This record gives sequence, structure tokens and C-alpha cells, in this order.
Amino acid sequence: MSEDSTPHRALGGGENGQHGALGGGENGQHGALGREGEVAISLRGVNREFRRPRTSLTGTPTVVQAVRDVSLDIRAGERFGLVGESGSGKSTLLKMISGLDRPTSGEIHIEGQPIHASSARKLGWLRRRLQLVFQDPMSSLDPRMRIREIIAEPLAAQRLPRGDKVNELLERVGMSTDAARRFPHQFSGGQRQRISVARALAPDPHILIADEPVSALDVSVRAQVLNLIDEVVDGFDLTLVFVSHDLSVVRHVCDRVAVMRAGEIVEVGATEQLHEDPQHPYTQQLLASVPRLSEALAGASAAQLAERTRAALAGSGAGDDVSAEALAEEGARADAGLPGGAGVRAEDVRHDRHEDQGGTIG
Amino acid sequence: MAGLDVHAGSTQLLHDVTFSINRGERVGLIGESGSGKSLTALAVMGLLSEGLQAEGEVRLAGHDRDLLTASEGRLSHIRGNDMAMIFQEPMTALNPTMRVGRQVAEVMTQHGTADRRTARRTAVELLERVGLPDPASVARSYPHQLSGGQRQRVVAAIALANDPLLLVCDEPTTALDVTVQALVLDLIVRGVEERDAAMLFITHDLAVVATVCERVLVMYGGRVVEAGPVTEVLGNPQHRYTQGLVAASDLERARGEQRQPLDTIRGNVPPAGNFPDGCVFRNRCDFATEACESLPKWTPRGDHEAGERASGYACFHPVGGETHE
Amino acid sequence: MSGRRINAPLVIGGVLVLFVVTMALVSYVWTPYEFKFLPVPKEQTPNAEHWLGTDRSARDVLTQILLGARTTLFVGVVAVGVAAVIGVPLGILAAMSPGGFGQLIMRGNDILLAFPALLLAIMFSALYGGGTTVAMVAIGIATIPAFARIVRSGALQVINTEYVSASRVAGHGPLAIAWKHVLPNVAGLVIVQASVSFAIAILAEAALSYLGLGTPTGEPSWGRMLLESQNVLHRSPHLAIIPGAAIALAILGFNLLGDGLRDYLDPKLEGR
Amino acid sequence: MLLRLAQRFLVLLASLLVASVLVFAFMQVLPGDPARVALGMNSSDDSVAELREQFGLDRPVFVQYADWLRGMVTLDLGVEWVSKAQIAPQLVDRLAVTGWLVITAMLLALLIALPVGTWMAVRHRHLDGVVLSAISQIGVAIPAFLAGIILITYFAKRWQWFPSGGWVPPAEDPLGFLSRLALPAISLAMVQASVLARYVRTAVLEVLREDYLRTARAKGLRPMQALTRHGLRNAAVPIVTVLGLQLATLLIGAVVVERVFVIPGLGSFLLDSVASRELITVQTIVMVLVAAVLIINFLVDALYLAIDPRLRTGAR
Amino acid sequence: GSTSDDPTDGENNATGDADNGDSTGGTGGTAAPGDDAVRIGLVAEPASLDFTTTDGAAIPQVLLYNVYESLVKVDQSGEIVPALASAWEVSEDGKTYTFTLEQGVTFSNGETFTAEDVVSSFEAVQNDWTVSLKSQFDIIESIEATSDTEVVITLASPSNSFLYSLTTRVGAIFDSNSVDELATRPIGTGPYTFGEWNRGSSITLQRNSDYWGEEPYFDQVELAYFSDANALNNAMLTDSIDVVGTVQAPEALSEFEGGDYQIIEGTTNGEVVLSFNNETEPFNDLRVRQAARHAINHQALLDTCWDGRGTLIGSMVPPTDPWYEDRTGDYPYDVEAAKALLAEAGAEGAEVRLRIPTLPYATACAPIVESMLEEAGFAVTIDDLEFPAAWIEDVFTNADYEMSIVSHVEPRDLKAVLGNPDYYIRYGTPELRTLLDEADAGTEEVQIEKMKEAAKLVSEDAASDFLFLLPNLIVADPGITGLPENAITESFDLSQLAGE
Ligand SMILES: Nc1ncnc2c1ncn2[C@@H]1O[C@H](COP(=O)(O)OP(=O)(O)OP(=O)(O)O)[C@@H](O)[C@H]1O
Ligand SMILES: Nc1ncnc2c1ncn2[C@@H]1O[C@H](COP(=O)(O)OP(=O)(O)OP(=O)(O)O)[C@@H](O)[C@H]1O
Ligand SMILES: [Mg+2]
Ligand SMILES: [Mg+2]
Repeated sequence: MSEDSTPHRALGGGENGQHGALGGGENGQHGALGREGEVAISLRGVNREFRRPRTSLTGTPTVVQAVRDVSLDIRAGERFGLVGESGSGKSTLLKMISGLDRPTSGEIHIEGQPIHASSARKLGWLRRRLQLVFQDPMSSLDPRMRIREIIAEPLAAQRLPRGDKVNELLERVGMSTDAARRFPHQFSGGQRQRISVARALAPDPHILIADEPVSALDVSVRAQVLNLIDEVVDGFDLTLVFVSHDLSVVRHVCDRVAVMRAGEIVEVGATEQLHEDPQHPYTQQLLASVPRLSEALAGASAAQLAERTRAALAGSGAGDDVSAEALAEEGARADAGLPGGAGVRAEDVRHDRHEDQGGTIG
Repeated sequence: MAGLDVHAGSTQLLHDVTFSINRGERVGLIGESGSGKSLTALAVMGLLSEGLQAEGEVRLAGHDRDLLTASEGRLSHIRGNDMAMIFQEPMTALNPTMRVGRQVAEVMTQHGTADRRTARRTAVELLERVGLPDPASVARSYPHQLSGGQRQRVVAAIALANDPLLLVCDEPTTALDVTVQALVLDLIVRGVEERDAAMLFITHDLAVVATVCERVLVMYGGRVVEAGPVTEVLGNPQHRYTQGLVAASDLERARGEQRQPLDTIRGNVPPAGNFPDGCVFRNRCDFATEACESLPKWTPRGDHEAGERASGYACFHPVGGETHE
Repeated sequence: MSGRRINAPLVIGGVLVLFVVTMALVSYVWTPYEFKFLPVPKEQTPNAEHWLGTDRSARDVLTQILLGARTTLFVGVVAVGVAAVIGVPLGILAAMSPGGFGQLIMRGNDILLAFPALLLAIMFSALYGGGTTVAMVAIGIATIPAFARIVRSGALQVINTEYVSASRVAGHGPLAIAWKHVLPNVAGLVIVQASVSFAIAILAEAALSYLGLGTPTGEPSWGRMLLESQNVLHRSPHLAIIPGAAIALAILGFNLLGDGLRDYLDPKLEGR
Repeated sequence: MLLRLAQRFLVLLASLLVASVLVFAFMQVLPGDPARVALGMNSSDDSVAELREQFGLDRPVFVQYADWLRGMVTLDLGVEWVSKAQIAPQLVDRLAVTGWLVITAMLLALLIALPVGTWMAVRHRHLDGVVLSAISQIGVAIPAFLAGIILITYFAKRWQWFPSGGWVPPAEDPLGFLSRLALPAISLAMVQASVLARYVRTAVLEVLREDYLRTARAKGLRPMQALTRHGLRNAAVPIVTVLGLQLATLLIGAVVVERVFVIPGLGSFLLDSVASRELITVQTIVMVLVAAVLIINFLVDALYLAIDPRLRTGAR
Repeated sequence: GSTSDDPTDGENNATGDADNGDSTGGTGGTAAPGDDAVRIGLVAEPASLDFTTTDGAAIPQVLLYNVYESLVKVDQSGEIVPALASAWEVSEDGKTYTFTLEQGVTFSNGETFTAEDVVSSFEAVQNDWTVSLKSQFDIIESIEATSDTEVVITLASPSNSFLYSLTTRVGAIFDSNSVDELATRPIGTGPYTFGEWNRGSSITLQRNSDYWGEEPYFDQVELAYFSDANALNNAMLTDSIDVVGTVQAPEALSEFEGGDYQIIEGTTNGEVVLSFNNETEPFNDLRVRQAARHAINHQALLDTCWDGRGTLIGSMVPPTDPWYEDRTGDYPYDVEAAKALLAEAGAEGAEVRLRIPTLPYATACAPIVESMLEEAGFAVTIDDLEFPAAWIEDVFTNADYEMSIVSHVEPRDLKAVLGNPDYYIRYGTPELRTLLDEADAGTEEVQIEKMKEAAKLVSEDAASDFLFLLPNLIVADPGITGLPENAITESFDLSQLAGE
């Protein structure tokens, strides 16, 4: 489908001073695919700032740099992973790539076409090429819609013919076709993720973006969903952008990985290479702190794990006992009142729940 | 704990859960979501919610009475003192309107282990011991001003304050980032070791349980289906369910030149009350036969000093032992 | 998984509301007498001819109760209708419009909140004279903020869900999202709020009628019956007890129905 | 925290201003020539014109508005058209009367609702909790004026324990004041207590489900201890919201109860002024009531800040 | 005056009277002044204290005869009796009135009452008053103080109603020096001085210890105002007040019967009129008006909406007026006749709005009137108009109505209500006006005869329907005497009030 895109292949890694090499040729795993080498997603100097309301009379409003100066090329057919701790800006980046949010500055091209300045209305074409799978199996399906309508939603929105597509897709993701009549709450988390995948596949996209699609699942189900994603990416010849905070999952799924911290991409590289020989201290730290079953069975204790982590932390310049930075990130997130944080905005709490019973008169 | 059953109305949620933990021993409890791990932990603490009825026996060293039938007042004396708990969600486990220091101090004043002044001081010390930088200012903070990792440390400080005999941890690190998880795990283990306390550690992450615990119980459908030393249970699982779990979480095996599909357990965990009779796992088990329609016996594995229930499995078709047919 | 359990408040509330609705419907096809002065003794206690007696203007009480149910429902429907038709879109708009505009709507809402139903009704009655219509509209306008708020908070939750993001990625615009996702998912809240507001409207109408600003003289209304029975309370207490009970039961019915629906309908949105 | 308060205060001022414009505009469209109405059936055209001039009704609208606003701020509201009585002192007196009534009723309601609502929540699975809950539902369904009528019938007329109405200032006759305050305050409080108790129940039920309450129990606190030490303050946030709203409805609801009990409060002042088309007075009373509601809302917000540290700044 | 004590209350009443029989020997009794206070409950609170600029019956009700006095006043039997004027003479031609004034009278501010005060008060009526009642003095040609104690008033033409008008508020005498404070501090020569006004609840009057006549018994009279009849009754039942000045809900009387109360039933000037707009459809047609009169069953109406208390009148004259005649037979209740008349006028199903003020008698009677009229073939809608504002605006000022129900309480108001074509009833035919003028100018006999004719005319011409005459109902503690049992003046005369 490259005929309607203007490839942005001229840009290599040169002008962005990130760690690791960008868009270079050193990872040749999936080289045999048709759209080989074409840049599917290209980011140039992308920034996203959020303004927080001022918290004191004298202070200035704080600005959160959720994503800072990210430049990245993801080639067609690639399986690209994005890892980082919570609050590191992964979701924000994905939102911009999928046209749900716009960067404060910088450029984003999808299959050669710019999306960073387009209003949502003009992004119809993007919706056909790029689809998303979300993290939360509970909230990613509208509880009031039947599975049939959910899966057909992208078709309906883009006025594409529906045909027998819903049933095909259901079968494709390993579900029986009578699921179409039912409602989301009648399915388990794993099944819901399958439905999400089916919905994402409906408009025959080129790019599938998955934001922590297995973080909320049990291991057994996680395996099912990972297999499914693996399968459809191959089967539909998709470009995959896969976000996770779990390095081992990314390692399993992706060819190339970018590591994010505090809005920045600190390292990009081929998965295996990055695991074997992490360059950036932060990557090293991440890798060091992952507990591994094999090691544990071989006798590694919590103390050893912590020791290793601390050593890596020291290497990355953080305090030796607690990663002050990591914790600060988390704290900031909590303050913002974002999902996962405990902050509450007064305007939203007030009245809302209690008004419904109303008062009395007379 | 012996023969613990928990019912919610007519549906039985836990069946005959029996185990014991020695002083200084760290026992893990693993299983998929909905298998009854948290219920077990809460039953031990006597904190089951009102609609649930528990039968069986829960005993704690030094207390001759069965905790299940003990009065609320008696239990209150034990909880927080001899027996403490760390919960999964650090974001909600602390009272948002009370300063952290007071919440830590409270557990001491409540049990009379310290007067108000010393409790305050000790609280700050405790916060320092769980590795919080600038503990004095942390003590003055409200929970929302702390990050998740910091909060979980506070919760750990509360749990360890009165040197409990038993510490129950319900997925204490699931909500944390890996780096923080590594540190918090270490902290908990050290705390328990220092006090020579027993620990029941719940998680669904096999790597974590293997890192932290010596012994592990595998739960499914409200039953303990396999138990034993970590290395044996996870290194050489007998029960088909355990086998499935271990295989599914092994992402490394599937790696290689050619990407391979992961092993999975088919189907899903049914909702409470919808587990099959007999072997609870038989509707998802590839090896299930008619024999599985009756309840599999507990097969002890080796001789464990803590009794036959401490190590063994309940399966008609254990891995490597098709003999049962 | 779903919390759809039939509960006691739902049943009791439903029965009471159904009873009121039935009375109103019956009044269209049948009333024991015409609603007017009858050439019979006034202030009769309940008897064979007049099952609930006659009032101080020698009108049949049962007739008036039946017709009053109609007025009550009418007031409720119009008031709640006005409130919902304006409040729901406003709430959704406030939730979906970016930044300042949504805030502006809510601030306006707060100001409107400072004009409770009774105050508005008194102001309106000064403007247009008392009367059922005026009362209904006043109550309706005063109830807008309740709807707007509840819908906004519900809509905010919906908008922050991943299925709305998914819908945007699927290519739906804001209007389609409001229609396909937000509205159906806040419908439960709206229904509950409607039921509760209905009770408040009944209460307000009764209070206004008692002040002489609600349903006018000569129209059947429970609040009015209560007002008109005041002077004969000592000798014909049933003339106050009957409409008083009718009002209380209707309010109880709608409140219980609201509570019951709250539990019955999707617990996810309101469980927050 | 200060910033939040300051912001809210600015919002309050803006709201007051907008509300005043609304009220003023609304009163401008009142039908009928207020001057003629004020002068009565037998007034002559000349005198009507004279009155119009005297009270500045012939000036441009915005001048009238500005004048009125200035009057409100400086508490110099001039005199009523007909009675020629100063408006401001009356307003203050009437406000005091309504204030006594509303605040007493609110305190009474709180005194009942807090324990009862908590009890209802804690015992929500038991018979006593369910019965209390049912009673509160019935309480909500009985309008305050109906409660007033019932109270008068029994406590005033039948048993003669209290007067059926009227008012004396507390300074003049403390006992008489209390005996006259009792029934109206109770009839307002009965309904309020029922409503509040239901909210308290919901809030406490909510809190009972919170993790931190479980933490508190795990620390060894007995269920009631856990609730009182950790639960109530958190339950207070939603309750305070309702309290603000209820105080507002109470203020307006007092209008009817004042009628039933012949209490010369703001409510009867309003109704009388509407009936006699004392335009400025009506306008002013409405504004005072609206302002009261807005100010209560502001105070509720301020109270939030005090109760919930999450709403203060997050900075450590 | 026709006093009809409630028969069932005879005993109580008798006891009350017996106890005080000797102490209150009618007018000018010798009750020993005490320190007592009495509380009287009323319903309509005045809007102001200044009846020179503000209309409404509530102000003179409190102030006239009590704080302000007039030269002559009307007693309980309807007779004109001396007040500040000890005597008066009318010239042969009926144009010159010479009043001899009481001596040694002072105003409550200490000023002495002289003939100058009379002149200035009456001139003020002509010049400064703003209410339309002032037109009653249009007939005065001159007022002259011939000495400190004598005033001569000359009329442009003879008028029978002039002397009577002096008994109403226009005849009130003010201190010429303190008229600026009328609205806030009324100064008069009456038996009481103005105490204070607690707006929204009460007005207190104090005994005038320098009163020139018989000092009143009570040291203080508190007039407590209630928003509605029911609250008023409740106050009486719970002993918050001693007297219900006017019972506005006759049904409530049964609550006092058998209790320790005296019930006094007298008459009033308040004709409850079912007024027609004679100018517009459909009531500009005599047959429609007649149909409406036939359609009303007055006795049933009175029994139902006013508990049978009150008097059927049939025209605009109360039985206390000298020219009263029973006209209740003019249009007997006859639905068939009403239907026939309507059919004849081609007005079957005529849509009429019954636009009533929100006053007790109107809201009580309107539904019954509506039912009766509909029975006869009218299509009636009731419209509640808030009283005073909305009703005055729509019905009274703009005559935007077909029918209304209002009680006209001013004494001898046939002329004012029906004799003026601009009045809201829009009647005032030349024929009627001629009759009224002749009555006013003629001798007493002529007056009575012409007024009877006028009353007959308005009844037969069905200018309006006259539903009934409001009763004056008073409930009081047994020991209280001297209450004005007939409300036939503008004043609630407290001068004779006494207790035990
Ligand atoms: N709408 C917003 N307003 C203000 N700040 C925001 C907003 N969205 C995100 N942020 C901030 O941006 C930063 C990055 O958030 P983001 O959700 O992208 O992180 P993430 O890496 O996806 O984390 P997680 O792994 O928890 O999903 C956080 O610090 C967050 O607080
Ligand atoms: N109060 C209750 N009433 C009824 N059923 C309950 C109750 N509490 C828990 N359950 C059910 O019991 C089963 C076991 O729950 P439990 O919380 O112990 O699971 P878990 O193994 O801890 O799962 P997770 O990993 O999600 O924490 C679940 O199916 C749950 O729905
Ligand atoms: Mg994210
Ligand atoms: Mg008259």
C-alpha cells in the first residue's frame, strides 16, 4: 500500500542525538517483507507538555514534559517495542502516534503523511491504517454494546462494508461466532483482549499499536494473547508497536526496542542486542531488577536481586538505596490525578455522587 | 491452618485449605486470579468480609484458641501485633486524610507497645529502616504526596512495627515498577528474616515467588492443588495446572531464531462457584479423563518435616507419572 | 458480573409508582364522579357512595385523588423532561468540550444551582402568576444542574475509558461518540436522576400548591387538597390524611425506585 | 491551598455578579407597573408618576442596577415604596430569624443523622439497619410543611406543649424563643435528618469498603475504632457536599415552614413583598438568598480543603 | 345592626357577658384601667401606616378611631354619633355644616387640638392625598375655623353622604405639625397611641393616658398579623392570642365551639360580589348576566363555601344600611331558566374566565361557582391572581376579565362600585347614576327611596351577582368585652375593649 504514501526514508538517525542507532540497518530479522525498509512511522523532535495548574499563589504553573524530543523511525513490517516504567511517557507517545493527541512541537508522519498538525476530522485515512489495542480488558469495550457492534465499529465509523467480517474476525482471534450476540461482561479478560484485537483488525490496518495489552492478564491468559498478537502480526503483515513495562514480554514479541525514561528515549536497539549488551545505565538498571524464574530456582535470593538492582542504580547515578528518581516520577503521577494516581480534583468530586438524591423542598 | 472452607451463601469459595508455616519460614501462594489466594490470606487474618462464612481451624503459635472462633476483641489484639498484613494496592491502603507518621505510630499505641511520644519517634525510625529517605519529612506527609513504592514501604513499616510472628503479604509488589519491586521485596524479606517471623506471600508472578519463598502452595479453584519447596514445585511441577502455569510464564523458552508460540492453558478461570466437581482443573486440562470427575487424593511428595500436606499434589495424571490410570 | 439484581427498593418503589401511574391512567377512562361541586353534603367521611368521602366543596375525594395523580405525574414528567432535555446535553457538552468551555458551563451551572426550585417558582409566579405550568417549568429549570452535574461526571468517566479512545481510533467524531458511547452509558444515571428528581418535583409542587402558587383553584391536585383541608382539619382530618398519604407514597415510590434502579443498573459507572 | 481558596473566592465573586445581573434582569420583566400596584386600587395617575420619579424608576435600567448594587454592598437599600420603612434593617432582622431556624434545624438534623446514618451503614445487613433505613426513606417522603402541620396538630393544639407559631427574639424572652423555635426547627430537621442520614449511610458504606479501613483492622483496630478513627473523616467529604446543598435547600425550604408557623423570617418577607410588588425588596431578598447559597458553596469548598489533604497542594 | 350570636355558643357568651355586665355598661362604661395587655389576631397586615398615600383597608382598620379620631363616627348600630365634634348643625339648604369641637383634647405629642387642625387635615385631603378616596371631598367648597372650637364647612351642593364620609378615613384629624411622619409615627387624639410595628408580625398600640374621653381598659393592645386563617386559628387555640379579630375560615369556628371561648357573629359591609365585566362579551348581554344569576344556588353556595355563615343579600346593600331591601328573590336558582337565557343569547358554552384574587372567600367559592355555571352551560376556567398585585393589575386596573369574585368592604359602596362606568365592573349606566345623584342630593326619605330603587336596578339589570354578605366572626377569650361585633366601619374600634 505504499502507492499512496510519501516515504520519509531520507531521514536516518543522524540529527537526533539519542543513544543507540535509529532506523539503522543492523536488525534484519523481518527483512523479507513486502514493505521492507519503508518508514511506517516517523517522529521528529516530538515534545508533549502538560500544564499543571499552579499550586500556590506565588509559584508558576508547572509544566510536565511527558515526552521530550523524541525522534524515531519505525519501518513497515517491524515489531517495535517500547519499554519504560510507569509515567515515562509511553502512552502519551502512542496517543500522538495514533492521532488522539497532538505534540506540543515536533513532527509525526505516518506512512509519509503528516499528522502532527491535522485536526481529528482530517485523520480519517489514518484510522484505516492504524489501530490500537488497549491495556484494560475491562474498560476497553463499551459495556452497552454487543460484540458484533464493537468489532464493527471501525467499519461503521469509516463507512466500510461490513459483510461477514465480524464472524471472520471472531474466528480469526479464536472465538466462536455466537460471541457476536453477547455483551462484554459475559467474557473473561483474555477473551476481551481477543475481541479488542478483532476490533483493531477490522479495517485491515497496516499498523497495530498495543498499549500494555497483557499487563492486566494472568500468565496463562497472557500467553494466549501474546500468541494471538504474534499470529495476527504475521498473518496480516502488520507493523507492530508494542508497549510494555515488562522487558521479558517485549523481548518475546519485538525485534527492536526503545527504552523510555522521563519522556526521553534513552536507548534504541535490536531486542537481543539490547538485552545482551545494554548501553545506557537505565536500561541496565531495568534489566537488572527483573526477577527471573530460572535464576531464582538456581538459588538467587531477593537480597541478590536487590543488590544487583542497587548496583545498576548506582551506575545510573540514582541514590544508592532507593531510586529517588523512579519514586519521584511516581509521585508526580499520583499528584496529577491521573489513572493510577490517588489525586482527586475537587471539581470532579464535588456534588457528583451525592447530588443524585437531591434535596428537599418545603 | 487446617481444613479451611469459606462459603459465600451457598457457593463454596475455599475447599479444605490446609497448610502450616513454621517460624522463619517463607511460604508463597500462587495461582491465577480468582483462585482464592486473597480469601485465604484474609481468613488467616480474620478479616473476611461480612457475607462470608469460614469453617475450619486457624491457629497461631502462642495462642491456644482457634482464631476463626475467637472473639473480635481477641483478634484485634493479635492483628497488627503477632500477625500483620501488607496489601496489594499501595495507593488505597493508607488513610488519605491522616499523616503517614501517625498511621505508623497508631499500630504501636493501639497495642500499647509504645506510648504516644515514643511511638512517634519509633515511627520515624521505622520509616528510615524501610529505606525511606528523609523519614522525618515522610512522617509528616500525607499518603498522596508519596509515590507507590514509598507508600508500600510505609505499609511495610506498619506491618513490621510490632515484630509480628506472621506476616501475610497479598501481592505487595504487583502495582510497582520492577526496580522498586526488587527493592521492596528485599526489604520485606529482610524484615521478616530479622524477626525470624513466618511469612505467607501471595503473588501470581512465579519468578517473584521463587525469589522470595522457600516453599510454595499452588491454588486453583479454591483448593491447594500442589505444594512443596519452590525448586521442586516450580522446577519439577507434578500437577498439570502447575505445569501449565510454569510453561506459560516461560517466555525465554520460546525465544530463538524462529519465534515460537508460547505454551498456554486453554480456556479461562471460571467464576467462583462454576468450577467443575472432582478435579477443579479438569475442564482446562489436556490430560483429564473420567477419573478426574472424582476428587483427586493428596499425593505427598517426599518427606517434608512439616507434614504430608507441606509437599505434594492432588492430581490423577501428574507430570511424568501416568501410572495413576 | 453485572449487578442486575432485583432488589426490594426497586420492587416496592416500582409498585408504588405503578400504582400512581395506574390511578392517573384510570382517571382518563373512569372517575366515580365528575370533579365538581355535587349536590351532596360536604366533608363526608368515606362511605359507600363516596369511597374516600367528599371535600369541603362537596366534591368527591376519590375523583380528585385520581385526577390529582394525573397532575402529579404531569408536573413530574414536564419538570424532569425540561431538566433532562437541557441538562443532559449540557452535561455531555461540559464533559466533552476542552478546557475552559466545559468549566464555564459548570460555573453557570453552579450559579443556577443557587436558584432552588422553590425560589425560582416564587420568582416565576411573581412574573407569570402562579399555576401548574409555571411551577413545572420553574422546577424543571431548577433541576437542570442536577442532571448536568451527574451527566458530566458520568460522561467524564466514559470519555476517559479506553473504549472511547478505541472509538476515536476507529474514526468516530465527538458527536458519534457522544451518541454511541456516552449517552447509552450515562442513561442509567439519567434514569436514576430522573426518578429522584421526579420525587423532588412532586415535593416542590405540593409545597407550591400549599403556598397557593402551584396548581390553581379548581384544578385537581394533591397539594391543593392539603391546602384546602387546612381549615377543616379538626373535624375532617381524612381530607388532609388522604392527600398527605398520596404525596408521601408517591415521593417514597419514586425515591425507592431511584435507589433500586441505582443498584439494579450498571454498577460500574455509579460505583465510583 | 491559599491559591485554591483565592481562586474559589474569585469564582464566588464572579458568580455573585452574574447572579445579581440575572436577578435584576428578571425583576425588570415583572408585569404591572410596580408604582401603581404599590399605591393600590384607588391611586391617581399623578401620584403614580410621582412615585416613579421618587424611586427613580424612570432612570435608565443600568443606572438603576448600579444603584441597587451599590446599595447592596453598602447596606443602604433605601426605603420600601409603600411602607417607607428602611429595607436594610428589616432584611437583617428577618435574616437573623431565618438563620436561627435554619441553623438550628441543620444542627438538629446532623445530630440525628450522623449516628443514625452510621448505624444504618454498619448494620446494613441486619434487621435494625434495614428498618432504620426504611424509616429514613419515609422521612424523606414527608414534606417539611406536612410535618409542620402534623406537629402543630399534636404538640401545639392537642397537647399544648408548644405555641403553634410566632416568634420572639432570643434576647427578649429566651424561653419563649426556644419554645417557638422548637416545632418549626423540628419539622425542618425531621426531613433533613432523613435525607442526611441516607447520605451518611451511603458515604459510610463506601468508606467501609475502602482498603485503608481493612489496613486499620489489620493493625488491630476494632471495627468501630477503625471506622471512627479512619472512616469518618473520609466519609465527611461527600457528607459536607450534601450538607452545603442541604443547607441551601433548607434556606429556601424554610419559606414554607415560616408560612406554616407564622414566623417573620426572610421567606415570609419574600412572599409578602412579592404579593405587594415591593420590587427592590423582592430583588434584594432573592439576591440575599442566592448569595447565601453561593457563599455556602464557597464555604463547603473551603471545608473540603480542611478535610481532605489531597485537595491541598501535593508538594512536599 | 343585626347581631346573630351563634346559637350553640349562647352559654359561653352569656357567661362572658354576665361577668362583665356591670363594668362595661355599653358606651362610656367605667372599666377600671389596668395594666393588662391584650393580643388580637388579624390577617391582613397593612403595607404602610399612611392611608393618605396608600390604599387598602388594613391601615384605617388599626388607626382610625383608635389612634386618629374623626369629628363624627359610626357606632355599632350604624348610627352617626359625636366624636371630636360634640355637636353639629346642618343648614336648611343642606350645604353648610357647623361643627362644635370638644375642648381640652390633646394630640399624643402634647399639641392641643384646635379647629385649625381640622382645617389643615381636610385641606390636606383635597391637596396632598394621593388615593382616589380624596374625591369624596371634591364637594367641599370651603372650610373655615370660625373659632378655636368651631368649624364651618360649606358644600357646593347638598350631599347625604358627606357627613358619612367624615366617619371614614378622609375624616381623620391629624396634628398639623407632624404630618411628615405619617408613615412612621402616627400622631392622633385617639384612646391609643401608636407603639411599634414589627413588620411581618405585629403592631402594638399603647393606652393614651392623656385621653380626653374614657381611658381604655388595656394598657397595651397588640395586633398580631397572620399569613393565613388557619395559622390565626391555631394561635387562638394555643393561647398565643386572646382574640381572633376576624375569622377568615368559618369552618374553623366549629373548633372553638364547646371550648372556653366566646364566639361573636356580627355583620359586615363586605358584599361578596360575583362581578361581571359588563363591557365585553359575553356579559355585555343582559341575558347572559341573567343566566349567570339564575345559575347560582346561593344558599347551597353559602352553606358549602362559607359554612352557612353570612347573609344572602341579592343586591349591593347590607342589611345595616337604611335602604336595605331583601332582593334575594330577584333571580331564584333555576338552571333551566339559565340554560334557556343562554340559548336565547346564543351564548351556550360561552367561555369565561373567572379571575379571582387569592383570598380565602374567593378561592373557597370559586370552584362551586364554576360547577354551578358549568351546569348551566358556561365554560368556566378559574384563574388565580395573586392579591393584591396581580389581581389589581389585571382585573381591577385593566378590566381584563369576564368574571371575578371580590368582597367590597367599604361602607355604602354601591355608588363607588356600580355607579362609576370606569370602575372595573364597567357598569355605571346613566339611569343608575341619575338615581344615585338624586339620592345624594335629596332628603333622607328621598335618599332611602332612591337608593332602594338603585339597589333594585342593579339587581334586576344583573350588573353583577351578589353572592352573600360576609359575616363578621370574632372569637375571644370569655372575659373580653367591648369588641366591635359588626364590621361596618373602616375601623376595628378598640375604644370599648375591656377585660376582667
Ligand atoms: N492529560 C495529562 N495532563 C497532565 N499530565 C499528563 C497527562 N497525561 C499524561 N501526563 C503526564 O505525563 C507523564 C507520562 O504519562 P504516560 O501516561 O504517557 O506514562 P506511561 O509511560 O504510559 O505510564 P504507564 O506505564 O503507567 O501507563 C506522566 O508524568 C503523567 O503524569
Ligand atoms: N465477598 C465475596 N462474596 C462472594 N464471592 C467472593 C467474595 N470475595 C471473593 N469472592 C470470590 O472468591 C473467588 C476467589 O477470590 P480471591 O480474591 O481469593 O482471588 P485471588 O486468587 O486473590 O485473585 P487475585 O489474583 O485477582 O487477587 C473469586 O472468584 C471471587 O469472585
Ligand atoms: Mg501508559
Ligand atoms: Mg360594601
